[in-house]
Amino acid sequence: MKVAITSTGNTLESNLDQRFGRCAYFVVYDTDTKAFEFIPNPNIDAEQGAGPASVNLVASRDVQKIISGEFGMKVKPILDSLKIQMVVLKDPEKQIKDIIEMLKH
Amino acid sequence: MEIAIISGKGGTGKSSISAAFATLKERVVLADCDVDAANLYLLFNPTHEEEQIYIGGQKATIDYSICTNCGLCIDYCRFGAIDLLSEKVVIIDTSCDGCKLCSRICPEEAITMIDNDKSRMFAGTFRNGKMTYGRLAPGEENSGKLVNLVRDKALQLAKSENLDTIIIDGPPGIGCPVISSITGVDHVVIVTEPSLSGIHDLKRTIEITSKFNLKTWIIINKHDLNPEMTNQIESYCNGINLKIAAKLLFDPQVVEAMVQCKSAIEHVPISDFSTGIQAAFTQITSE
Amino acid sequence: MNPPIIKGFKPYGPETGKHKIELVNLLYEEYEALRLSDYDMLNHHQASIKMAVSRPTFTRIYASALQKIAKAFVEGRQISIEGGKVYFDSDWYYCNDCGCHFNNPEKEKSTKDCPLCGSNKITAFASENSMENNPDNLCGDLCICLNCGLEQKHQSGIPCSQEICPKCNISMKRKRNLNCINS
Amino acid sequence: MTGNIKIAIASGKGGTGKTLVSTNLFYLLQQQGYVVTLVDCDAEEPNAMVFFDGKVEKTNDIKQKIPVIDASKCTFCGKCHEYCNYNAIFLLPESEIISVIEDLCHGCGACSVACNAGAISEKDVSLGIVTSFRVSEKSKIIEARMKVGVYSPVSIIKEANKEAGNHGIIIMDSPPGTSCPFIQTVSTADYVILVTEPTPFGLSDLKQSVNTLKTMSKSYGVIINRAGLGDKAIYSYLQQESIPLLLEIPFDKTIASAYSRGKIVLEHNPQLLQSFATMLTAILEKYGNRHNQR
Repeated sequence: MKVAITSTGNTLESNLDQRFGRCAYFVVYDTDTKAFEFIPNPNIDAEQGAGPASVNLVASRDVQKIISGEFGMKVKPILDSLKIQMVVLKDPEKQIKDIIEMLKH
Repeated sequence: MEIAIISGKGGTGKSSISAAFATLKERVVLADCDVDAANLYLLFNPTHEEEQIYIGGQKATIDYSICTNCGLCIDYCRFGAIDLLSEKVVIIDTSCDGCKLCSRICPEEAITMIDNDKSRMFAGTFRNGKMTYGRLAPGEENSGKLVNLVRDKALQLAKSENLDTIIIDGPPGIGCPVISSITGVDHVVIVTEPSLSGIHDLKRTIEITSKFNLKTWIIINKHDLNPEMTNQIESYCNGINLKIAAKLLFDPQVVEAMVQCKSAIEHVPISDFSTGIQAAFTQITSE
Repeated sequence: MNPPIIKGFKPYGPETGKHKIELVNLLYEEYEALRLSDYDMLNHHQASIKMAVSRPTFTRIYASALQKIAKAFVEGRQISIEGGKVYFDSDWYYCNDCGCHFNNPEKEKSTKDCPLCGSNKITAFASENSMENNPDNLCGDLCICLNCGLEQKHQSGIPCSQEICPKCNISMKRKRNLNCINS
Repeated sequence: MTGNIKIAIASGKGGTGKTLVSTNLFYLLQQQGYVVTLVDCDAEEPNAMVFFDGKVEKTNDIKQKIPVIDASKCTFCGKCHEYCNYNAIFLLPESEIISVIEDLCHGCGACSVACNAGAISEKDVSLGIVTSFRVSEKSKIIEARMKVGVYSPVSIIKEANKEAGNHGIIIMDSPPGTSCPFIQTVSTADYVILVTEPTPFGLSDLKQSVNTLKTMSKSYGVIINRAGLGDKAIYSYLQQESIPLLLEIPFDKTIASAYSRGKIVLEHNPQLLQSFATMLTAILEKYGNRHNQR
């Protein structure tokens, strides 16, 4: 299964980005192959609709679960309808590698 | 911890209260997100350390050396932003929404989109820490993106300066910029005053904040101006389980403080206003 | 969902002054619950699926709608239909180990483990357990003294205005119980 | 005295007393027997009706066109998604999902133009409501109220102003700030009254409003509310820029308190009534007889 994590940078030491739509990078982690990929978020500068556009991006990568600090009002119903799971972790200090480690449970 | 101070209507004393909050602790980060009418910089006169151009959308412009005045764009524009004035196609800047449709359909490719780049974001140091604020150029649409920029900068400064409290002075109203100012904050303080329009606007504001599941507090400013109305606000808030963080007396000294370019905490530390704010802050931060 | 065609109701009769008392605010979801269950005549199970909420959540919304309408009827208040959640969340959970919140997008499957750390120490949100698990602690309303803030459990059938605050000697007001309406 | 005139009441910052001025002006004009319309353009938070009783005469639902996509005709080419400048079309070609996020749509119609497959039609959605209240035979109030969550009040304000027409004296209570909604209101006005207060905040906002009005070449004057509080800096600014000071409303707890109860201050304050009347006469004499070009 593929999991998207919002990240403040493009290394494993980067922190979990607390915002979903306007995060710096998405990390797409495959729990089966343990492969991960950093995708810069093209929607940071979107005038509006950064959230839905970001859903579009991760959903097109077949992600089934998203880990972030916050999901906006416009994003939630879309994710609900796509049956993508939202995981809200309010911990801006958490590093990407920690989260990947947690997912290996 | 991020504390956002908002109000449904203007003039409730939101900025005075934000200024007071910002001077309670020795060092904080203050983010003035009322980008339409940023004014806390007047009180705190921060140093000018950083300036960033904010691009607030796009507007269409016509290259008249190519334009044949065919008027096709007038038919397509849904915002009434293109008009024929003395047989020349013109774009009315204030009506243009930036949808880009005219530029796409122009058979001569005479219309291009240019960035609105007159708005700015500033950051600097003031006497109680760091401060960020935005200024929206007149006539530009406030999309909340500038608010995000100001808040991002504030977060960044909080981190680099190791400051744990961010005070956000939010814009009035219920639109997109307000939503941008409160998403993800730890506490929202709604400032209201006991007037018919005050209570009316308070209800609309609560409608917005309740959608975000945020810890919300109410401050009733100038509560002595209308005690019955104050009671009504209180029972309304009690009815929906919102806590009243403070009830503040109307005090001309608060205005006096502003004229002196000080916060009420600095100008009149011993007053109903200052002690009320102090108590509210303690109550909010201890939760 | 279908938005209501009106914004609210006004009572009539000699005692209905315009600005006399505060109106009762019926939320959209409460209106919708009432509509589905008593106008479209669905049972609670079907209605909860239509509104994409869990059954206990539906019951809670429905009960609140009835209570508000009763209040408006008895006390002669206006009803305004506005606000509330326009869309409905899926069920949310909290993980006691890693501290994350998560939802369950697949309603057909039940959730047992935290999707992040795999812990099974998860709690569903208030709406799920407060009503079914502790019947003693049912979401009764409270009576509150607006002067000193004293709260006591509301006795069903006795209007709060007849309860007298022991400290301030004034009549009390009704208040919704915090643990119940937070969902 | 006839003459059609549009007066906009504006202020840079909120809470300076814009609504106080416009409702009292409305009251005064009504007393003097003018045909008068008050337009509450503060669509986010309209509240002029708090001060008057009126009968709803007409309500006008303001609609916007929003695309409806027929997924069975859609070829998932993605052109509409590309044309949409507002990120309002959600598209996953792999799973054949396409939908419109209505909250983000500005109704520009670009997607309809983009679609070659005939899959996009349009429907109306409500942005807000413009309501006309009949207050007396000669006076009415028009209220623009936008729905919570609508991205911009501009189109509703436009409609409200259209509804007011050109007949008689039109008072427009404009939204605070100097952004689009403000410009939308002010652009149709013959005269602008800026309401401010004698504080550094008031002054700074006043300067911004003045600069904007200058570029629009509008005639304007200033009312100082809560005079007596604060400092004198604002007076020297007015002098230096030779901006007419129309009126000072003294700081008075009884005014604030009456206003907070939804009362018309002029009803109980003959002195202020007199100064309002003098100001009004002056404005009407100077600008009232000129014909409206819009």
